[in-house]
Amino acid sequence: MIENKKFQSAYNFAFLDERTKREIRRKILKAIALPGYQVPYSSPEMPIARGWGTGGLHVSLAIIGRKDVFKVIDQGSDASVNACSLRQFIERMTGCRTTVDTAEATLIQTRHRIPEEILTEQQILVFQVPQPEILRGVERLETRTRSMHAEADYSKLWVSLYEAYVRYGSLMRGAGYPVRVNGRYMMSPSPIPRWDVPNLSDARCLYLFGAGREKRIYAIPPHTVVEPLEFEDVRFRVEDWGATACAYSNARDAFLDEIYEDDSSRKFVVNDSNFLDKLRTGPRPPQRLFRNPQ
Amino acid sequence: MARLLEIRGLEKQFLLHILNGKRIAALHSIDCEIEEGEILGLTGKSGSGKSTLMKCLYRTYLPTAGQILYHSASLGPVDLARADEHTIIHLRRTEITYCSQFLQVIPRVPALDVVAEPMIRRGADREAALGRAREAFERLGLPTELWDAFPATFSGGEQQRINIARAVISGPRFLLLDEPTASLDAKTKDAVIDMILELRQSGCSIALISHDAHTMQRLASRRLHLAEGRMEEEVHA
Amino acid sequence: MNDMALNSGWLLRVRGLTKIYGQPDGDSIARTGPQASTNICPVTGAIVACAGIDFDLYPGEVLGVVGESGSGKSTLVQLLYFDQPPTAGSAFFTALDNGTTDLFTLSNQRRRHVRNHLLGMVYQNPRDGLNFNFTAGGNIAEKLIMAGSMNVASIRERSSNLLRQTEVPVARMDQTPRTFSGGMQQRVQISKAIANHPPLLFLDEVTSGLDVSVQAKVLDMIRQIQSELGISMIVVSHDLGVIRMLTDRTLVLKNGRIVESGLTDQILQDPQHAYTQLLVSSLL
Amino acid sequence: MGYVAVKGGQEAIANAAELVEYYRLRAATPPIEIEQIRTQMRLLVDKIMGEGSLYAPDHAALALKQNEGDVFEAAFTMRAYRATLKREYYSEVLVTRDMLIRRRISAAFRDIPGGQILGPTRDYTHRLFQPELTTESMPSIEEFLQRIDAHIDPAKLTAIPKFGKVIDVLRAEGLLLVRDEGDRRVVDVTREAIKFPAPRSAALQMMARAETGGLMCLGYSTMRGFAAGGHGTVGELRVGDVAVQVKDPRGRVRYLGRITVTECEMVNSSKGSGKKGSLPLLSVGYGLCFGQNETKAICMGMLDNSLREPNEANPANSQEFTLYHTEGVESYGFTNHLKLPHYVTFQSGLDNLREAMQRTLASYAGLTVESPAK
Repeated sequence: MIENKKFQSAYNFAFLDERTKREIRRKILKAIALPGYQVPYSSPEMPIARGWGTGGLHVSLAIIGRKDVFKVIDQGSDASVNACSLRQFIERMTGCRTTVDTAEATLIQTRHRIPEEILTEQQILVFQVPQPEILRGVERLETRTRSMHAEADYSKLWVSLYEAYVRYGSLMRGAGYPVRVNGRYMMSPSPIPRWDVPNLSDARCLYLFGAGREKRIYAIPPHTVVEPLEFEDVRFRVEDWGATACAYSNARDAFLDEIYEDDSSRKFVVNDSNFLDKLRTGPRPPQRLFRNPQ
Repeated sequence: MARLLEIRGLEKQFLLHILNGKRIAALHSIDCEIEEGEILGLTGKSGSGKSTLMKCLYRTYLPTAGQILYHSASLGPVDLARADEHTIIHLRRTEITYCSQFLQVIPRVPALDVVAEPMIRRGADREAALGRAREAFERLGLPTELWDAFPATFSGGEQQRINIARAVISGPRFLLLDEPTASLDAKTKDAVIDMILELRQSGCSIALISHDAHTMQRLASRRLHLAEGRMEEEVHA
Repeated sequence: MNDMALNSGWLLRVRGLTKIYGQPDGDSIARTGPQASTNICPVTGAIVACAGIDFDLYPGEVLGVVGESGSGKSTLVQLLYFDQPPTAGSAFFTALDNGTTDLFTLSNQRRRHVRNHLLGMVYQNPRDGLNFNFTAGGNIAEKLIMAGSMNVASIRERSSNLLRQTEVPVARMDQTPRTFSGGMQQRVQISKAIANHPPLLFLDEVTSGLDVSVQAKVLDMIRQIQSELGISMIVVSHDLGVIRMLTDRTLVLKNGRIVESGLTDQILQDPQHAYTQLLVSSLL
Repeated sequence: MGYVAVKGGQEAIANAAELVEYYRLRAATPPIEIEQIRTQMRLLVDKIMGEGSLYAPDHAALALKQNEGDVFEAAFTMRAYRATLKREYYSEVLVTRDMLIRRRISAAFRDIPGGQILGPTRDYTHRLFQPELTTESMPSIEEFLQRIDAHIDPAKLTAIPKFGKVIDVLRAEGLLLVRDEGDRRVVDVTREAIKFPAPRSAALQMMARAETGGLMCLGYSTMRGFAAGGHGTVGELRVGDVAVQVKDPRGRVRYLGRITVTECEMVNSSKGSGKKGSLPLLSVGYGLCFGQNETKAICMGMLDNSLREPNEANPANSQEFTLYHTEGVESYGFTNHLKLPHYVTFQSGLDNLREAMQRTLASYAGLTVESPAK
């Protein structure tokens, strides 16, 4: 018979062993030194599945310290199931304090959103990235995309934007809008909505991106210029809800979710759950807003 | 009169590898000169070497020995027998024109464009060149419905008029004329002869082959007779 | 036509250009060539696609390269267009650093710059020169974007002009060339190749896959573009008719070597080399 | 407010976890013991150890039990656990020539030096249901075991024969292609991301960890004309135990224990070296995996051959295609992530589509469409 203790083992602080953490930290430093460049890293298996945020988790666990205050959002919400599962895991593996308050958190892991509230020099935002390669849509082979990045050969990406415009009258890129970082690398900002893209540029906080399945880490350091791809005469635009306001806060100028009730009626609600809470209970938190060109 | 061309000891042999190295001697020690503004008529039976000499002057044939000293307006003296190909191309585009009785053009270019092309190549304005081409067609009596048609479909006489017009309006300094009037009626023949004389007036030198006595009579200021690849006598008109 | 340029010297100077596939030894070049009637080294099996190719191309000049298949003529332009690296040799191009830099020593990035700005290539198979996942206009846009055009309206205007110039109906600009006839695909390829006004254009057997009637149309167009833009061209063809119509000067290749070069009419009417005589006699 | 309920997620997760546990147990049958799984589900345990890339039969059995027999989940649990373990040593090279052999066959020759040893296999068993197993009992099992014991000659148990390899015969005759392997670095794919072209060591590691079914799919494709090389022949297939040894810090080689592995040498004809006059020598593709998993070892051997002849046109000739897409834990995870909410990304795309639709409609007959959002 096997002994039950065989399955008991103590985990290191933040789950990853120290050597793995060191490796990931080295790759993070390299990523910060080369803004927008995808750095390959070991990407060990995690107890959560590939595609469920392993890359973000690697980055978060490699840099988290005992004093950090942690926040996880998924699709803008602290309470969605995957955010809960990740938060619980990090809590168990670190004992760190967690929060839903954007301003209070020192480390925020996110899937598909940047918080509406301005992030500061004291904060790091870690993105979970499903597909780090912005060129994948125009070139399926990794060997080619790597040399395209090396040679700054982005014409195929531009042509794909041009073709979308020709066919549909707009650039037709939804989430994951391609951006150029620091005038050099084209980068996928992870599938954040276009609404969030302007917030990548000249930010006060550090942005880190982890793509677990594809084993890549990349970064946007504070105060880096990040430009969405656009033509001189066909400009980047963020999502536009016109005069629609949030059903709960009556607020505009925030990313809105479209919600269907059981009776099929529809309403719009501010997506960022903590931002919505703050709108309903106190003064509007500081926010950076982008206006579409006329 | 200044000298345009001096030919010294010109030889041409064809070495036919595909006929087991057979050699055919086509020209033997040709010596002659052409002065500026002169029309030199070449006479002789078929196969006497007239066309071979013309092609050697144009470098379509590579001379086997001898010298063809051409006094170029832009490059000074050039030995056409040995000059590098870029120099020959340059001279063909700017000074020397060859006009044969056969037309070789790309099938789908309209007659006016075929004629205007060398003039445009020499830097003329497109409209001006087309104007000159129309003028030439009128003088040569080419029916207007053919002006925009494709010369590949034309009769022999029509094609020949295209060739003459093309050569004349390009304004050559030295013109090689191979049977310019062979398939033309008397009226057109005279029009051609008039145009060539006008060209000569403007200072152009011409080497001419023609089996037509009338053409030779009216045009050649001097004649050179060839027989079996040798120069026999000079006949002054 | 710019005669001053013609007099001022060469545009492209190629020296000792050599491409060998496989594993040659020191004597593989000596064991191959026209005198051996093969380009395959009998000892090592290496294929000497071309060796010791020297020539100068002048501005505005159209150079023909003729030879049977396997003579190395396509390899020659593929090497110059960076489609594959040469085994040896150099090429200088006055459009780049005034002709002081050997093209084959450039970094990948600079090579792409040269390809995009200074060279054009039209392949025998339109699939090699066009991306069939993009529209005809998109294919041209790619070239224009690579050269820095970032304005959709001007990209579209320039693309339509190019298509018009190459007689492709502008109405089909936003369709993929997949659905076009072979002749039309070839004309789109030519539009793309000349989009950035390259001073030098390579044409590799561009009419070989086309019907005779379509061939004539494409050849006309090439000639017209040449005389209007004064582009220098290297025209590779096994078809002496194409060479006669398009070129001023011709190189004759056999088993990877130049056996004869000269004015095109001289090559066709007074060929000197036994091989050229054979080639010409089979045409006439 | 439905799905985005701000405080509901935590509770839902807990309930879901409890509910799935309930589904495992609700029939209230006697619990399956770990040891039973490890011994009676031997081949499944072997497969999970291979795909989980951790040689730990008890852990594999537990993983199977807690995941209700889901092989993907079980391998995944093994990998996640494995990632927490320290790598103190890399083992010395396994000497499979010294394998304690249970099964050893060659399809290339009728007989081989040392003989064909069929060993434990169902290859030649008719695939008919065995209803007697539904009433299997301890007495029936004991009776079976006594019968087997009676056949065993104790003297033979002490003699451990060693066998030469079948490919040694071919090599001695000069029939094997010596490939220029180029990149001979030994990398650890669990410590650094694979880069292409990958050294052979990385490709073999990836395949040893790959999902068996995926590997089989691509291995099979090579035989159906989707890769150069064709059918191939099992030069030798061995199943048995090998010693695992490591060097201690003082450099002494220490014996850690034995593991069961399956090893396969697939023999294919090649195009030769490409040199003039070269022969189409035989190329050997190598497969090795944990436990007894012959399908996997064979497919790995086939793919080792095809991957060394790169050709993007065929999945099985492309390292990128083969190695990325047979990685079971990754493909399983990403496929299942489609269940996660995507309403923000979806909204972002919807916005474009609606605008485009409006423009299109407006271009017909000057209509405008009222957008509820505006």
